[in-house]
Amino acid sequence: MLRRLPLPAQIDRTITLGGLLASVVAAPYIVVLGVLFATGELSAPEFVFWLNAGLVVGGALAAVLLRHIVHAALGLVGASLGVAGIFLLLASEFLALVQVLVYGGGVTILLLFGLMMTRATDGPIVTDGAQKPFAFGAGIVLAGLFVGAMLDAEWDALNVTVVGFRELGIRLYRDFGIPFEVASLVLLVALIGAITIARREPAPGEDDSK
Amino acid sequence: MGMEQVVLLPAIPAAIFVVLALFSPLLPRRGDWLAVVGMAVVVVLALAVAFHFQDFFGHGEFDPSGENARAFEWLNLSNGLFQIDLSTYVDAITVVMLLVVSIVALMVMIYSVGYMRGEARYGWYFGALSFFTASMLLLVTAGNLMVLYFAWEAVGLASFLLIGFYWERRSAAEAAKKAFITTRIGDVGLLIGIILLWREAGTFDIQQIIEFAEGGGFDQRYLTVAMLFLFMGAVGKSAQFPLHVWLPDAMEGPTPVSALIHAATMVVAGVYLVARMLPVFDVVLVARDVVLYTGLITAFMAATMGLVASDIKRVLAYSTVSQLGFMFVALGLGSPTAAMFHLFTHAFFKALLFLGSGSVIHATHQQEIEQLGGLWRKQPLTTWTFVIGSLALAGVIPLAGFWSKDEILHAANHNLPVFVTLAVTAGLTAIYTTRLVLLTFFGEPRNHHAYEHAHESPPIMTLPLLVLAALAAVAGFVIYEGVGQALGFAGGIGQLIFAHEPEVFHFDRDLATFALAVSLGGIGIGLVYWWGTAERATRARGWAPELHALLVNRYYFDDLYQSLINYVVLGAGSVIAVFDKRVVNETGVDGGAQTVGWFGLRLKFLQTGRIPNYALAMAGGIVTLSLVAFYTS
Amino acid sequence: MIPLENFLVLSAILFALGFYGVLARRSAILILIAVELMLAAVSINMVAFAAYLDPTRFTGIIFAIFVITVAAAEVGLALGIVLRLFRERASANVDEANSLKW
Amino acid sequence: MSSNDGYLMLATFLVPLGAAVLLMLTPSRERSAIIAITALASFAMFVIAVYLFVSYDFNGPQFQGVKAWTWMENAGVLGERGIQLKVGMDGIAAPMVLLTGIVIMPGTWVSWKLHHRTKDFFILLFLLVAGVFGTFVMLDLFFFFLLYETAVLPMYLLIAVWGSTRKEYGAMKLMMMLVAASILIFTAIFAIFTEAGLGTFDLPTLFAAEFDPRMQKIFFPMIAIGCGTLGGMFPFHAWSPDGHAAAPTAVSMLHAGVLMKLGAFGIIRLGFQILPEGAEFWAPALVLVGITAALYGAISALRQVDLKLMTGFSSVSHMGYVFLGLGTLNVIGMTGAVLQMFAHGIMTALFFLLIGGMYDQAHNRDIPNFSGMAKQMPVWAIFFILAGLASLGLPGLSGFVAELHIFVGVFRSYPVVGGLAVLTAAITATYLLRMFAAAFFGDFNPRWSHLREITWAERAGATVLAGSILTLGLWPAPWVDRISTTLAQTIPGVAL
Repeated sequence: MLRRLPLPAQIDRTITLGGLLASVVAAPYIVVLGVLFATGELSAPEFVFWLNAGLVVGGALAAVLLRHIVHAALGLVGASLGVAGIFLLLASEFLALVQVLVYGGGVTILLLFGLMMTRATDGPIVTDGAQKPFAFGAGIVLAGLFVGAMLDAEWDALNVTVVGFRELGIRLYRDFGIPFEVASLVLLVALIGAITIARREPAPGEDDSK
Repeated sequence: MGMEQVVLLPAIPAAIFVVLALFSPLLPRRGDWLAVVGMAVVVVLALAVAFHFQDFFGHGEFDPSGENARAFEWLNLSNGLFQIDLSTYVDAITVVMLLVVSIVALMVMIYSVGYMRGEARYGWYFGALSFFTASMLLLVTAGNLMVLYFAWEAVGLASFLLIGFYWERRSAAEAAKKAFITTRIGDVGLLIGIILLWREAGTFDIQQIIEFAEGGGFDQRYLTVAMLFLFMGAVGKSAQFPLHVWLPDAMEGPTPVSALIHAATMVVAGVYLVARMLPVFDVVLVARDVVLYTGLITAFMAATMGLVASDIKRVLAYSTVSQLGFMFVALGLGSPTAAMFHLFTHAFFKALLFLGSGSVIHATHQQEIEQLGGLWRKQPLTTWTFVIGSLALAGVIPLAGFWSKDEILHAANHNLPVFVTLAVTAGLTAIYTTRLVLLTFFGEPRNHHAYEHAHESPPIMTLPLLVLAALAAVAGFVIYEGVGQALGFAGGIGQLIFAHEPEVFHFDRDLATFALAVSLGGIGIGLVYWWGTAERATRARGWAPELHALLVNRYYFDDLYQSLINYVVLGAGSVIAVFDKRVVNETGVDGGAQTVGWFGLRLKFLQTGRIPNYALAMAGGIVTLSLVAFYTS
Repeated sequence: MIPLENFLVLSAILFALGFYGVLARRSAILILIAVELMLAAVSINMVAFAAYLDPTRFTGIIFAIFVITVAAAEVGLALGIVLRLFRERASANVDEANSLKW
Repeated sequence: MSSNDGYLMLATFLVPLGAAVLLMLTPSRERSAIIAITALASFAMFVIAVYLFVSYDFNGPQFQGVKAWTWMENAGVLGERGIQLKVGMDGIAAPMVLLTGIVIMPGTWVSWKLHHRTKDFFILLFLLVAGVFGTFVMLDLFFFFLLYETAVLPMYLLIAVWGSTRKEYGAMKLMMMLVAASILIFTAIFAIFTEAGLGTFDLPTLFAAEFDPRMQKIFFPMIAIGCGTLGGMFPFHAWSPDGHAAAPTAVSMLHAGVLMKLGAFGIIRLGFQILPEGAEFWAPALVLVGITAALYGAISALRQVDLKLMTGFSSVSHMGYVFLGLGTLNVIGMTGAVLQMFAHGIMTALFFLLIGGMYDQAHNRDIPNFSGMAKQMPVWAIFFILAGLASLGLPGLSGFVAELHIFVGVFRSYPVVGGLAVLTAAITATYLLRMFAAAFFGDFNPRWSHLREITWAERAGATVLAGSILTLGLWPAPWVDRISTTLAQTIPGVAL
């Protein structure tokens, strides 16, 4: 373990570790990318892609590997932002926007609320279960399979065209009107369900309506 | 009345049955008058049939087709592949049976008005009696084996209902059950026989089957088997060896029922069936021999059992079984004339005897002959009519039984062993008849309470006795050609009923003398042993106690059958029931469930209850499926 | 131009990471995070296909929108369950919730 | 029969379904409303069933009143006329529809005296009846199987909730065996669908389709065992006596009376009509199974003490006759088999109605405990004896007509087996008469002096059933004509 550096007391291990990771892993990666871009090896979109891909994979790694739950949640935020970037690259601004709003905003906040309410930071932090080795094996095999399958196939890909808000809106509200409404219903039901599940059960004899 | 309307005969009592069964409590006198009047109408119609029949019998050759054949299609499957017609057929045998059934039934119904007075279920009794008569009339007019079977089972049902009339008595319930099951075993054979005949001949019509058989359409062995099965039905219904056990027990029914069903009519259905099918039996002589020897064994055995029976009605029941054996012997010898003649006379004197015994029972409430005696002073009419009936049964000239028994002996003339057995049996008949009469009506009263109680029966009961006594006295004379002509027939009974060609009645003086001598000898022996206090008979019992026990226990047939049922049939039932419970259910079905349960117990450690484990299993499945999909595509 | 395969491989790696996370983590909230990663991977895949192969109808993008919607609903609901679980068991660890077996 | 009668066939299962929905909307405290709804619905079913039976014209085309509504076609593996809601009747379905109509009405009447969750009982009962009717009139394999299962599944709840004695065991055994059997049917149905390669579940089309003989030989036994389990076929009958014994009155009536016939009907529809060559190959096995079951059931019944168990084994025996008749492969025997399905249905329904009427008061069904019951309950005893006589094959009653056809049919092909079959009828007589003599006759056992005569609802129900027994027994021609013409038309090689 690293010895604690002489830093102000409020800066704790999180920042230390994050800074270390950024300087040890991310910085060389960005530097390499920057050099490649500068020398013309990478075009601009490629540069952006690799930048975002790094962010996504790094965030995801942090989310699934780090032992502290708050760190993992921050990893998810990073990965989500990366995904939003990827969406931008794929010419769908709206989706990128939604991704940032919903994940970066809503979901992460919700998760953190959950963390606070379950006081999960208290006590010993053992975040991984006994079946971790199996999980690792399964993940490796699946990744190998998928990557292999993706590379194996031949795609007659076209060029990316920008999908404007207008076209998207027309498609979403005209062709997918009913599914859209159903999705809203699903949200409503989930909302009510979450409240019902999470609410404190009235003690026997206590008035239900209170 | 034409032959087409002969179906009315069964229809009238059938309709009366329906009315009585449903509405008898609402009718005045519970509707007994309806049954009696209906029966009287049937008698009139039967006589009309007889006279009409004689009309076109007189015009020479009897032709069963044409006017006589009458059919209503009941079932027709695939254009005649399997067809059942409700057809009637009337010939001389039918006419004789019609007269016997309707007259005896009328007498019994009149008698019952007195005998059954005050019984609970009085209306139901007459309804059931009507039902029986209807079935019996249908049976004898049937032109089709399927209709015959129909009626055959219906009379069986009627017999079941009437034997079990006093069903509160355990013994009556058991007797009814025994009768039904025993005859049912015979009916299995009958149905198999009918179907076997149909299988080759393709029809149920009796005349067509006879033609087919006479034309050589059947394979000999096949036909033998079929006819033996058919005969099984007759054996069951007519209480022949080895299915005779039910008839003595059937005496649990009301006495008039015994007179009608278990003496005069239903039990002769077997005789009727064999007589009707005799042309087919003639094709396969083996089957006819079986008929002969069955009848012979039965006649002799039943007569010996009659010697020791102590219940007045049971003696008569054994006598019935024995006399039916005589009829089968005649049929086995190929003489329907003799058989039907004996059936005709027997019906009258046996009904008379049963009604007479009913009169005794009605008066004394006692049917053990050891408890009776001396009744001639109290019941003169009953006594003398009973004596006439007994003499007719014993075969004393000139009463009816003499003539018909003589005919049977005559038919057996050429077959010495059969003739000797018949003669011995005839002697035995005379002996037990004498014993019955002496112990019941003569000597000193043995049970004074019963004797004091005794009185002559009301006229409504004695009237049928008188009518039947008269018939029992004169019925034998129809054998004479002159009598036949006087009645309007071309000749005597020999010209009316015959197998191949009309028979002329032979009155063989030597044979008749011999037969008479046998009868009188039997009566003499009976008088010697049972006259007065019957000391000699009591002493005779000591000579051979084993033999006596054998006879009293009815050759242990009932015990044999009972143990057969207990150990074999019910044993098989138990074995299969246990097999079903243990092997099929507990091993096969529950065992399957338990095997699954066992594996569940052994494998339940897989069910940790922890979601991550389940998720891992799912993941394993996904990975495996992906691998498969990747490498097979 | 970036080849389509790049996106697909990225999505595959992201999915596998999420997959690993779901299996390896104990805390219900961490599992939820991993599930979100998997959903994001799927979204990338669909959007990539939509952009490259179906630029006129872009059904994949619509689907991605629905995926995000449903994911949001799911997170809400799942957190409700986690809260309930925590209240009953004083722990948000899924391997301590084993009342499926009794 | 005009094609508009198709709407009536639709009504046969829409009426009970509608009634079930109506009952769901009725508050369970409104007893009189529940009774009114069930009375009306069951009467409507009865009338429709009688009308459909009468109006089926046996000289006309084989399927009558055919009406079809497309549900799914030209999608995926489905081709033209892929899955349709198609109704129509042939001469085999006609008597079965009539049977269901006859049994459900008294079954409803006698259930009115239930006081435990009456409404729920009727909802499930009508669901079951809807399934039964639907299976009989359906001419589409998909819906045929769907409704077949609909008929089977409510049984579990009906027995487990409203049953008596070992009800959980009986219900569970019944359910497990029937569901396991359904797997076989399900497999066979998909094999038929795939092998036909027509992309349709339409039954008349499949009847006409040609199948590979080897495939037929493999899948016919699956159908025979699958459907035969529901039909109480030996040795898969184990659920039947226990299930019958545990079930409440109306359910026993419907189950033994109608549902078991559904099994035999399935064998005819799926086995004989679709896979005739397989049927031909396996027919001797059916004969063997049939005669074994007939003897086995009858001999087991000799030793049964519980009245319902005795009747249950008697059902096994009588259903054995059905399989025997089917195995003869000639028109007489097979007509007899269908007749027997009808005859046994009404007869056994009457049995269970009467046993239920007595059990509700005495809470005891063991024969040795009773004696002289005819004194206390004469009407009951008379009906019981009538049913017994029908069961033992007395001419003039329904059982004889059916058994005669079967015997004759068997004798044409297998004379020795025929002899055994006739003998079985004598054994049947033995156990029934032993029961009559023991329970109904003899001295009255005063222990039962509190028993009352069966209720008027039960008397009315028994009268309906007894009337049917007599009608079929005395005038079987309408049944025979319908059944035999259809059989001769549809099953190749059966005409003679």
